[in-house]
Amino acid sequence: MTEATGGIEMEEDTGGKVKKFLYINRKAPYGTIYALESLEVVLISAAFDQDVSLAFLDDGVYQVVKGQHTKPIDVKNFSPTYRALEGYDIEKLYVEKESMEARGLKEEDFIVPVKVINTAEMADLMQSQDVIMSF
Amino acid sequence: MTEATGGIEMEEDTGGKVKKFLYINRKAPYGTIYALESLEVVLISAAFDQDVSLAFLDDGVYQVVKGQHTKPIDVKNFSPTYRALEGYDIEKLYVEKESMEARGLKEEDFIVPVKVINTAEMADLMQSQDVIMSF
Amino acid sequence: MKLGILINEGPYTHQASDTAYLFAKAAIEKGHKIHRVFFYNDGVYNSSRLTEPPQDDRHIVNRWQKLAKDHHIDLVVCVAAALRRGIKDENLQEGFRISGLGQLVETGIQSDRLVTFGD
Amino acid sequence: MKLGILINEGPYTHQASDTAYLFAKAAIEKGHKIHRVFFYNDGVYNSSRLTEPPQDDRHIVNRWQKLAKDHHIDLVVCVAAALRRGIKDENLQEGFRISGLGQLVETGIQSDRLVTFGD
Amino acid sequence: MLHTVNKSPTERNTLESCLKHLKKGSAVLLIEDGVYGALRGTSSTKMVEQALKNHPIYALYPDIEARGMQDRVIEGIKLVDYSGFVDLAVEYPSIQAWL
Amino acid sequence: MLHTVNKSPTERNTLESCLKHLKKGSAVLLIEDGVYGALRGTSSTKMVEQALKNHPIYALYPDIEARGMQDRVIEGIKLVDYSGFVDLAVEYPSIQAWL
Repeated sequence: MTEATGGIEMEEDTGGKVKKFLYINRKAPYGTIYALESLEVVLISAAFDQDVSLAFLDDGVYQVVKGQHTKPIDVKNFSPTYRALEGYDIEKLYVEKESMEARGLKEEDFIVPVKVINTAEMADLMQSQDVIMSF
Repeated sequence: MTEATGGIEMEEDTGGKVKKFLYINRKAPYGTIYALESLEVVLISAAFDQDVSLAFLDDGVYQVVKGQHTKPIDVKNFSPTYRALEGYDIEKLYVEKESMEARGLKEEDFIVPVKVINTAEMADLMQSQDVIMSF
Repeated sequence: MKLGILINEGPYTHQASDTAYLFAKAAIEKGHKIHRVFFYNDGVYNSSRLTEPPQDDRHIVNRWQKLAKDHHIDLVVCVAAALRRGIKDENLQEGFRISGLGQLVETGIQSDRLVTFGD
Repeated sequence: MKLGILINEGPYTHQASDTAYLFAKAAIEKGHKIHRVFFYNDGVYNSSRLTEPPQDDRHIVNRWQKLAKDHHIDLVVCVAAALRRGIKDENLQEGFRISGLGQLVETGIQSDRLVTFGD
Repeated sequence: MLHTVNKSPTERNTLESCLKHLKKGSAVLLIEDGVYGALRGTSSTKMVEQALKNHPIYALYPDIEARGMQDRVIEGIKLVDYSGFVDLAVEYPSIQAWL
Repeated sequence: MLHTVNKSPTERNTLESCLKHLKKGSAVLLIEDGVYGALRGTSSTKMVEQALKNHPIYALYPDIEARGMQDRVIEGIKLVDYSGFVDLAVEYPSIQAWL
């Protein structure tokens, strides 16, 4: 048993399959832990050489807003980790345009490069996946 | 340490004070435990001779709908307990009219006699309390 | 078909674990195979051997334990989620095992379907 | 002023316990008295001595324990809520005590204000 | 694909968001508190009836019974038990839980 | 009395319901994810600005900073820290958490 987010058991036979994994993020950060624990799964998934995408819609778009400063609530700021995803070859981050606009956000407000897509395109993205994870 | 909802320690000095307690119920039953655990507090509070009221608004109105039949989900049906409240001298149950109507419910759909009040009256009720409990 | 299950909420508080259990039981009855149940987020609380519901209530932890034993289901509790919530080998019910998050990704890869139950 | 606090959610999963702690600390600094913190619903998980967060994270359980010790706060965990969630004397952190729901009602009666933190 | 929704539409935006993301051939299954979305005469009925024109919508009957809503289900919504839930999960190539 | 709201108005109906129940002399304090209700340019801004005409609305600044929303707060909303939260709880004779 390994500590923390480790415990990756690469020796397990995954049969060389490559599946399309989509991580759906619909919840705001900090009020609940879902955003953080979703990100922890995404990081682990990098080791499995799957085709990984992240979708941010509804309040999930708040997860990737820049300028987060969590010291006053004494909680760890995990938003810089989204910038580290590129180093794990996880580069497909999608933000839903309608969700972003309903919250007064613009593309330049995000901490990491994202592709802004509309609701119809988000539906296409969901439809094209093999495994959809939500927390 | 006593089992279950017991553990009432009546020997504690409550100074003979009588306060107005309002229990706010805004959540539907069964999807989460809040409705049940709120009811457990209400039952205990009966032993303290306080002035107790229950408010059902938003999805909380679903808690007191009759015809609940929980065997198929293998969860205990606690709705008959609302009928037992009268025996504990807890008789002030208020349902918000607007919440009821938005859910297509009528006064005769409830398992227990309730007083149907409108939003303004509900606001008055809240304003007139000493202690407001919500779960 | 080979099914994987992900449970993200604790017992009694949310219906997620109840629904997942009844789904799993129905799937087994229809001849499907439950590959693994992965407990994440507050789902890790489903594995506590100290759980003691009222006598007239279902025992969610022991129900999973029995189903897993009868049908060879792998019950995996996420170590990272478990540690920050006070679930360790010390209070882990027999029949569950603590392991890494990689087991969840692996379940997604190996299963024909991953069915998620949460809040 | 004499304040009572009710916490309905578990540590880390919801912000409720964090906000309650920072509120309590601020209240004490201003000279108010925290009469009691009552842990109900998933709030009972805040009392597990097995809790082990990542090293760079706050330790919510031990933080309550220390605040209570330093300022004589009564930390009460609801027995009914605790039993169905696997919290018993066996895994209860020192400084917390398990008692009945009556203690919550009593807190409402005795405190000048009851401040609730939940989901 | 199959979408599952387990939240009440009068409490959260989950069902509304789900319905906006339905593609041709997708279905919705309402479970747990999500079954309140299957009811006649509520403030969300119209939205659900509109979606029903283009997509099959299922509701988990055990959850409807538990909540005492047996006589209130919108016509056209198909009722399933846990076994029917399994069939749907198998029938559709992927499944998304709207949490 | 003081009402606290800790849920985002774009996810749940909590803030909307709270604002409908405000009486003269009542105040609202937005905390945790509730602070998203304090922002300009969102789909709920208008509702909040309307309430602000008749009631003081406060927001917990540490929660606003945590979420990176420092520059987006509606004019007229008063920012408080935990100490200010305590003062509000003391100032008003009762407090209701909209859970």
